[in-house]
Amino acid sequence: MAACVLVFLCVDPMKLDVTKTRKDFPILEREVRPGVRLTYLDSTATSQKPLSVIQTMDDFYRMSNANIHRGVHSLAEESTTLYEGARERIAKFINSASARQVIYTRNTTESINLVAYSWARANLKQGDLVILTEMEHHSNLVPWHMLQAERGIELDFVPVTEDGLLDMETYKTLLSRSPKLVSFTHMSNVLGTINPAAEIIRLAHAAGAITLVDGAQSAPHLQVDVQDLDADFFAFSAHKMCGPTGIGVLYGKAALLESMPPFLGGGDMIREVKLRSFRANSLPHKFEAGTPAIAEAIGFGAAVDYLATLGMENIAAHEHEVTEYALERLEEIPGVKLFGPSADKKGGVAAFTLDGIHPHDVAQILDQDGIAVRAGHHCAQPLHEKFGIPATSRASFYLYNTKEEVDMLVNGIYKVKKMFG
Amino acid sequence: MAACVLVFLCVDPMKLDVTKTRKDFPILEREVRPGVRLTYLDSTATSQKPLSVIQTMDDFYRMSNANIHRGVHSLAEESTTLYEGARERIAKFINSASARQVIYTRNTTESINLVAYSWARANLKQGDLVILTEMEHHSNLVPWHMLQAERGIELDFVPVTEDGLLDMETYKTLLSRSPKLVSFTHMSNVLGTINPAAEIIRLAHAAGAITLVDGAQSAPHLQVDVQDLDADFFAFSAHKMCGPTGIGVLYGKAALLESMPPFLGGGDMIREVKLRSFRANSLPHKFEAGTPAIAEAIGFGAAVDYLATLGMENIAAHEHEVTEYALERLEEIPGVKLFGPSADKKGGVAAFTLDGIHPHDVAQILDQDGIAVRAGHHCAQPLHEKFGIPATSRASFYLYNTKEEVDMLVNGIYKVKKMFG
Amino acid sequence: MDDLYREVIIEHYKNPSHRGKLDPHDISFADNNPLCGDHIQIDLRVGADGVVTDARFDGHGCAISQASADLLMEFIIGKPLEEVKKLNKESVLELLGIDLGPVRLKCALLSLKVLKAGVYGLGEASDDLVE
Amino acid sequence: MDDLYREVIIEHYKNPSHRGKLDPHDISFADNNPLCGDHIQIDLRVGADGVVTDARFDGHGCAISQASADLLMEFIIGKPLEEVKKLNKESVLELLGIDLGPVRLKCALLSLKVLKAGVYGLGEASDDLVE
Ligand SMILES: Cc1ncc(COP(=O)(O)O)c(C=O)c1O
Ligand SMILES: Cc1ncc(COP(=O)(O)O)c(C=O)c1O
Repeated sequence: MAACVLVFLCVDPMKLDVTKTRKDFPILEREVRPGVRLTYLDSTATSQKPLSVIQTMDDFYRMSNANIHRGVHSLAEESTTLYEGARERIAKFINSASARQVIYTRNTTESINLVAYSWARANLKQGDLVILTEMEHHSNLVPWHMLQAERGIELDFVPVTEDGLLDMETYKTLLSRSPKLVSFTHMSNVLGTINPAAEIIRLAHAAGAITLVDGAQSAPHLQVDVQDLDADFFAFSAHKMCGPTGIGVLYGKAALLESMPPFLGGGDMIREVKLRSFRANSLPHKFEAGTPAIAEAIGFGAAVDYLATLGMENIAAHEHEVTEYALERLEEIPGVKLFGPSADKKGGVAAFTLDGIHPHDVAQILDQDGIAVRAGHHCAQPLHEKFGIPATSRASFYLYNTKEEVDMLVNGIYKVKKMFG
Repeated sequence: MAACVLVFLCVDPMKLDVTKTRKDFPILEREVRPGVRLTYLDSTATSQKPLSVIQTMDDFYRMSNANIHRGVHSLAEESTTLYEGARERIAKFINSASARQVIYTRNTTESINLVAYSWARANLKQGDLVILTEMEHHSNLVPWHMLQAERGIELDFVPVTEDGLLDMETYKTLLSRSPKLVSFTHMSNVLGTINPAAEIIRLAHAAGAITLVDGAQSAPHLQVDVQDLDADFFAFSAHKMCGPTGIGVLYGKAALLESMPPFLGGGDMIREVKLRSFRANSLPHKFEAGTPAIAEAIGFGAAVDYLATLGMENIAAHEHEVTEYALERLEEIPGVKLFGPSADKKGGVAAFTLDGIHPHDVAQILDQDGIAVRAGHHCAQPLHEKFGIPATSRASFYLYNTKEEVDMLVNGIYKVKKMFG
Repeated sequence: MDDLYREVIIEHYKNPSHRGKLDPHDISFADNNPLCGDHIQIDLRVGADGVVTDARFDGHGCAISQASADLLMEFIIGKPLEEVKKLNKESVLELLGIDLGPVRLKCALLSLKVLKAGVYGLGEASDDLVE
Repeated sequence: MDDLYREVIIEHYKNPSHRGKLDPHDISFADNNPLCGDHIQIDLRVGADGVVTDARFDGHGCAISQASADLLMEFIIGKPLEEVKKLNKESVLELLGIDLGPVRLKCALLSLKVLKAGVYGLGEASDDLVE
């Protein structure tokens, strides 16, 4: 890793060579319809995949595919080594103290549910308070709604201010009610807001609460250091960070994970099974029941390699440049209303409404020019309700996006306006 | 589908052209070490993947990758169509009445846990009886152990006879105790026994019980018709049937699935989310929280296409021929003890012990000749305990295996004996 | 684009002829499109002979969903409920005169789902109603 | 193959010199390899000075696990417990004189895990003990 960083420093510190980077992504060559090239501005929903990730999985199936852990033949040894090797690199990527604190799941959603089913059901009782925020994704709301219905826990919410920030004063007041858990998004998938995670966690710990960070949007875009954050749990998905679908991670502090009962029962998560009882395996296997997403874990390993080679600071800097430009240009368009804070407080997300035109129609008409943006509530209905709107259009930017693509978007929006004019 | 079957009937009824089939699997060309070609006899753990499946996923990532359902741009429409199209073909493959009864999960294990968490926790109370069998995989034991510990349900087990069959008389006696659920494996992954699933289900229904079929081993090898079986739930994994890792299915009767509470909470499984409550989506989405294993579902679709084109009867017939030959040849080796019924009552699995030599050593030494067999308890510890052994070696056969490979295995076992002689 | 945003669709979206509520009404039902949160409420008046005498929709949504709701209301007025029950995906696509992918199809069909759930007296507007 | 099944390993497997139980003993612990169900029990006698005076293993397993258990027992007799606590993966591989992939490594390390869990008085033989 150190060597790679050095190489990049020599080329151009803090700069991503985006023309070169784009070549790593075969799909960016694609024509959406004859003569119309893809302008992909939907990475917040899912990112595109570089060749190295696609090729790694392809190679696995062509060369090494076998079930892991329980086999002694060469392929089984190979696939086990690849699967566990990926875990170690993912652990390093987020600076986990050890690989066994990295639990493979399907996605961020399953990671959060794992905490809700295992840790929370073992530790929360009626009346216990869980603090969330108004900007949460449904994946960090519904698991707690379910627990509220089942267990009678209480939920309260850190409000979002008009400019899309968390109201930290109210948060401090809420903490005085001794919550058991504070679960919040590191970066909003609508507003783009990068929340002060370390500060939120420090205050939560001071109030005696455990913390869960929804890192679905931060892990792809920011340098994440779980030890520096002091996060108790940290959840993220491969598919949003150049990796395949079907694989995500729950990171947890070792003592917490060890104290938790298993979640799913089955093969691999056991140490011993009798007809009427079982003993659970040690970490990380305790939480990985059944044949895991082997090729996908290995692909995830290739994805973090790819990101680490580019350098997360460089990626963040590039995104910031594109986002700043996008916000500037979008603001100029009459009838466009942008949501979320200014560029210095947010990641590469621009959610907006266009007066009198529904976001679905905006997205559909942009698509005619090959511009892919998302329209809807982006799995954050309560946040949209807070702002009094049912839906927004959302353009999002990742390491392969350019200012020229922002210009395409802006021109497209003028077209939409004309059509509905 | 009908057309494909016709084509095959013209070529050669009931016969798989295995030389041709092998060419579809790139890994079978692989040398495990210089000069030593792979002899893969471990398909019961996981099957190899044909080119069409590998290519389908590769194409998806290069051409169509986008998140599904919530997007209106072209790629999102494409990936949604591919994802849902795969579901329809999988539904057809098992003859489900509708695609919405096919829930995507990670694997068989998660499918069974889904029933244990959602259906069982909503329907079983202390003292309620669940009937399993002594030949279950850990994935159909541990979820019920967990429920036993949490809820105080009772478990009882259909015994396995000396020759590896279910003791149906005892089963009938157990049924008189009014079980709420009968959950059993369609085909044993150790003994190879194909259980009389339709009969087991008929009797269970007559006793008022719901049924769950662990189809992890039957779906890859037999023509499965869930309506014909009258199964209430049927669970299986793609990776054992030419598909990718990271994707499986829970089939369920529509009325049951509709009556069940959601399992994992998050994006996509909701109809509407408020800050403090949610309404669940309709089937199948109710049970698919978060970004699913999109590429994997699409790869699974390609896998069932592949199997359907070959014809499940042809596959079963081919496997039967190889298995019969293998059992014959293995039986001749002094010191080999085979487990399970005769070839006419079982699928392509041959589990055995070799006098005085541990299965790990057998597998390891076979591996020197590129022969991949599995050694251990194969996630069926109680079954091994029943037979008074800690572990077996297991060779298993699928559509690409040949009698020549059986000969390799037999020669290899003689080598093992010599080394430990 | 011309296909998807035919003039008639933009016209019905901008100037719907059947937007509003009916008070009193015989049937009223509302539900959401879970994919985007779009919301539609439909109110009907039904004569003693089971024929729809008036119909209105309200709520918010995209041009496709609003235009199809407006066209649907126009279409069912004067039709017996038994006929309304038989409407399906194809009926709506015919009214719109366009072809749609799986996601936009949900927009187009929301009003029909809500209508049928209301007519059948169901608790929610599920997809099977329009298959 | 010659590497993995060196004569000394087959010899220790077939004719172990430290198989059995100790009664009485000062330390006794048993656990399984979760991957294959192999089981090892280890009994120790420890002098007042903290030196291992006798050691035996029992259970069942493959040649690698049994030979490494036998070699390990031989090795620790006469060593102080403080030194036993310091043994790790490398110590066992050195005793065996071979290199192993991740799955067979678990076989080789089972006896050391059980030994250390016993010496530390832990509830189970976990992987971190030998990392
Ligand atoms: C009979 C049986 N049931 C369940 C499973 C579990 O399947 P998976 O590991 O894909 O969840 C297996 C495979 O190992 C099996 O053979
Ligand atoms: C902030 C946030 N949390 C959670 C999720 C859920 O991620 P996944 O769908 O991969 O489980 C997403 C992505 O949609 C997200 O943006």
